[in-house]
Amino acid sequence: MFPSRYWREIPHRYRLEAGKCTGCGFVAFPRRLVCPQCGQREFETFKLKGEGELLTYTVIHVGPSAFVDDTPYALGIVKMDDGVNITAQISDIGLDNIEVGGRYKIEFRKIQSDGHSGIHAYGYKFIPIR
Amino acid sequence: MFPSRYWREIPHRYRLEAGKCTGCGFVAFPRRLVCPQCGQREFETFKLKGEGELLTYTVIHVGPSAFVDDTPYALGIVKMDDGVNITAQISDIGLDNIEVGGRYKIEFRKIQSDGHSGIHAYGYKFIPIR
Amino acid sequence: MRDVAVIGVGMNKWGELWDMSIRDIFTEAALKAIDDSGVDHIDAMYIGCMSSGLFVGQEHLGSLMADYLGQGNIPASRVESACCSGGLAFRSAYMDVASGMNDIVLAGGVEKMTDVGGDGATYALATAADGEYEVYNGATFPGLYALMARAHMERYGTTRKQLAEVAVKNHDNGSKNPLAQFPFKTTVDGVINAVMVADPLTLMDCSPITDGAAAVILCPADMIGKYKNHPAVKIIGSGHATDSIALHSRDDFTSLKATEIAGKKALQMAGKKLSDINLCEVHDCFTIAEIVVTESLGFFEPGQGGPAAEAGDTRIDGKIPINTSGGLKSKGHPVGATGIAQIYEVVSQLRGESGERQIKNAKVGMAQNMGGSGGSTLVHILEVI
Amino acid sequence: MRDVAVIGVGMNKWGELWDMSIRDIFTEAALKAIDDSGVDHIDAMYIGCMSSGLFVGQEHLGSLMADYLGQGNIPASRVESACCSGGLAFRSAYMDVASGMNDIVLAGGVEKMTDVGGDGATYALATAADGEYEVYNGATFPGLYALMARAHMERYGTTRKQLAEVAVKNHDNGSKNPLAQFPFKTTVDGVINAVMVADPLTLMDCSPITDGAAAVILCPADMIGKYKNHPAVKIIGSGHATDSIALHSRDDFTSLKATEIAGKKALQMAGKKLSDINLCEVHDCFTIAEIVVTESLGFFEPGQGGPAAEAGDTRIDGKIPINTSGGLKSKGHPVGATGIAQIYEVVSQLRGESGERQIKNAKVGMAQNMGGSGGSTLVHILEVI
Ligand SMILES: [Zn+2]
Ligand SMILES: [Zn+2]
Repeated sequence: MFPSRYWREIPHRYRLEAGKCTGCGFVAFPRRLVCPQCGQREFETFKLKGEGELLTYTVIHVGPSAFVDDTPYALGIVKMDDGVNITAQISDIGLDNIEVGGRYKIEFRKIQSDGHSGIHAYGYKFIPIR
Repeated sequence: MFPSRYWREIPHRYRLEAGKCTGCGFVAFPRRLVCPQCGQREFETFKLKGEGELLTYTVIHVGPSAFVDDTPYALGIVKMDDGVNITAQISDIGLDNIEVGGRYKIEFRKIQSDGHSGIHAYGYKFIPIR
Repeated sequence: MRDVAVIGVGMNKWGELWDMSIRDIFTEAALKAIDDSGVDHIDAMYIGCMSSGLFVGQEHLGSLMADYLGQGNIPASRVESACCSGGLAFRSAYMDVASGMNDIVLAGGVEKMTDVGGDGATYALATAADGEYEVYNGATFPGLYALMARAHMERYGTTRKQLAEVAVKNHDNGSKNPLAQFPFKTTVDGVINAVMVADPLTLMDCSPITDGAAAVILCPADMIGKYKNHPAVKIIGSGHATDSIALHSRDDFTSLKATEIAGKKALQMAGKKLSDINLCEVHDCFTIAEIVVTESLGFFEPGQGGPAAEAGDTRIDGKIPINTSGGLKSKGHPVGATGIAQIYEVVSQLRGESGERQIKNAKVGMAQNMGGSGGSTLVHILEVI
Repeated sequence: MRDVAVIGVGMNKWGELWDMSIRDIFTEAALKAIDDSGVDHIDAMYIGCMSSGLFVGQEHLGSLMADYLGQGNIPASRVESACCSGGLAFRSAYMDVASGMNDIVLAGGVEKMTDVGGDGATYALATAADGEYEVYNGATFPGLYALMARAHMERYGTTRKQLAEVAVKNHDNGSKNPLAQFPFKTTVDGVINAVMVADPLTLMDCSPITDGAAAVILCPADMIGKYKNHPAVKIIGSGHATDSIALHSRDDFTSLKATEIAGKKALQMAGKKLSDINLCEVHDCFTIAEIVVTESLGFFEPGQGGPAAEAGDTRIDGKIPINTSGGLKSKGHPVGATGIAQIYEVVSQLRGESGERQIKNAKVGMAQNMGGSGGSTLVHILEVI
């Protein structure tokens, strides 16, 4: 893991801060310097509400070393009600109960443990809304 | 360090095996598939005698992590009497006594220790001929 | 732009090449291409390689490979676009010759993937995806393609069996390719019951980890008279397009926009219709990829790629033979080399030199090479003259 | 080949850009170049980057940067030739436009080097040398250039003071460059008495570790009428050559053959003599490099590079101004970006927009960008029209 890189992404990962284009309303997560939709370069900080619908998912049985203790784990793409898609792990639900179209919210969780020193890295996961 | 890569280079590093072009006599260290001098592709195994003259050298004060315990260490290029140049560390001589033009022979030595497991990697160093 | 022809192709036997360094693997294939073409020198060289930095701790392959190929001080460039680095090398060489800068240009691809362990390879390959917003959260490449597979199944009713048919067909073809890494045959049950990697994809839906290289020689079409070892093959279309690096940033996970655009560009440039294409090599890094790609190129309607694979339409004797070489699945997938090996197959087929897997009357062939989860794609069309 | 012009240049302030990701660093410079040119879109893009794989764990920059630049599904390629990846991106974009494939093409370079620590950076940079036969035995980049320095001193009597003069001059120039990472001035004593890195080179003989990017916009010369924000600058010469990756494989350690060949090719293509060149940006990754390069390009006789530096011949007001930008030494050296930043400087000077460091009557400028210990080199010549 790269410490300064981790630190740099905290506003996105810890606080779900996106950017909303002041020109056309396009929501960029992470924030961008230029809007891919209208070409404008001004964005206002926009905190994602963090709820949405599962578009697709998989259960990963063979994972990278940072996730090897977590396998099998579910990974999905949720279309946020705010209009942006996010990839994250799906948690707090039986792997057999996940269904495309289900409603999920984002929660702050531990994502991975790094190497021998076991430093934890945090971020968001999808949790089912019941 | 990459174990299979290390293993693959053993004939060069442990036994100083070069290739001699059967077309023009060009000595390739490491061995090559095609002669850069005449374009032929047949080489016979040729063991370097391992003696030659120092063409240039430096003393490295800031080294990579694998060599950090060795700094300052001398590194040089020796023109082997067999007609090929080699880069290696210069050992068994005071750093102030190294001179361009000096005669050196190759000896098999420990080159570096890798990471936490401390596996040793071996190869050749230049030793002064007195 | 000058017309450009491919006058030589070379490739080595792919697999776990323990006793060969990356420099030897590349050089071996490059020498085969040079021999095949009959040229006595090359003027410039392009090398596709995804990540020799992470796989073997060596960048600067332009200098290294020009050195070990013994071609003097020629211009030599390394290009990278993840798993379509080879296709990019081919396009770069094509533009070089087309521009008039150089005449005899080698386009090669190489990857040495087995010097690191499986985990190192997983890490290196994942750098083709969005490091911060996919990989950080646990995404793997099989995982990303599994997300596409699930979306495709939900939307079109694509079945587990249809995915498996792709692997069965490609191993059938690969069993006739003496250079393939895994020339064994398999069955639908064999694919479905293999170890699960990322649901619904099993190990047998995935292309393997491979060491290997391939190379081709290009020259201006008006110089081919000098090199007539084989029927001459012209490059008539080249398309290159990108898409968002993160799968989730796309509107649709069941099609591949970069492939769609690159395919259309290549056809337009070639002045051909899809029905003129006699064979196509596609980037089947996973079985679902072949299904989606054949749809995005337009060979089948959206959702019809699975049924077509099941019906045998993509077999060597089918309506449109796909991956006669065995594809990435059976032939192997040394990522930087794959795009050039596709050109190798298309040229061999167009020349009528593909032996047991030769298709009949091959006049026009296509190759589609893709990076990451579809974030970049190269499509080329070649015609025998 | 079509004639090609540079119609826009952009670069950000270089340094340790802790709060910026590689995608933002590149995008910022690219947007500046687009604004400078006045184009409303780009057709294709080339990105020079040495090792985003090792520096930030991210390959596939073509897809990533096209995505974040918001230019749709354009063809976008990453090219690599170690520390001359930027020069290679420029040449690739040039050939693309010259061939007729695309009209408005962006050539950019980027490196994000400070996400890893010093040791990680040393490892990544060393992948530009021969991993098995140089780095394995303890070679570092300062070490390789120190080997050249010693050879040059032994053969020609080049002095420690002459090396230092290069750093003093480049920091003088850099102090007038608002985008430079280290715009402070230094002295001969300051250089000689700095911490020893690889004898005879001290820390002040070495270019730094830098985050940064630069970008330029190319178009066919017959389209420049549409974009007249600035005087138009034409690309009149391009040379590219390689040499052995290992320093020890060369016949001579006191000259750089790839630079010699690339320089001659570029001059020949441009139809110019060396005396026509009004300024030159060279690859001063170490002070000795500037001395050897100015000799290998032919500005000075072999062995006269040191005395010339001492005499002030290479200062802004000297016979041939070298590195008016401050060079890699003072401006910084984000390896993939350096070659494009050289073009930025040459274009700015030819346009007469270099402010405090502007030289008089600059009509023709040259840029020399080098990879590894000289295993690859790009030379470009530009002329204001
Ligand atoms: Zn907008
Ligand atoms: Zn020979």
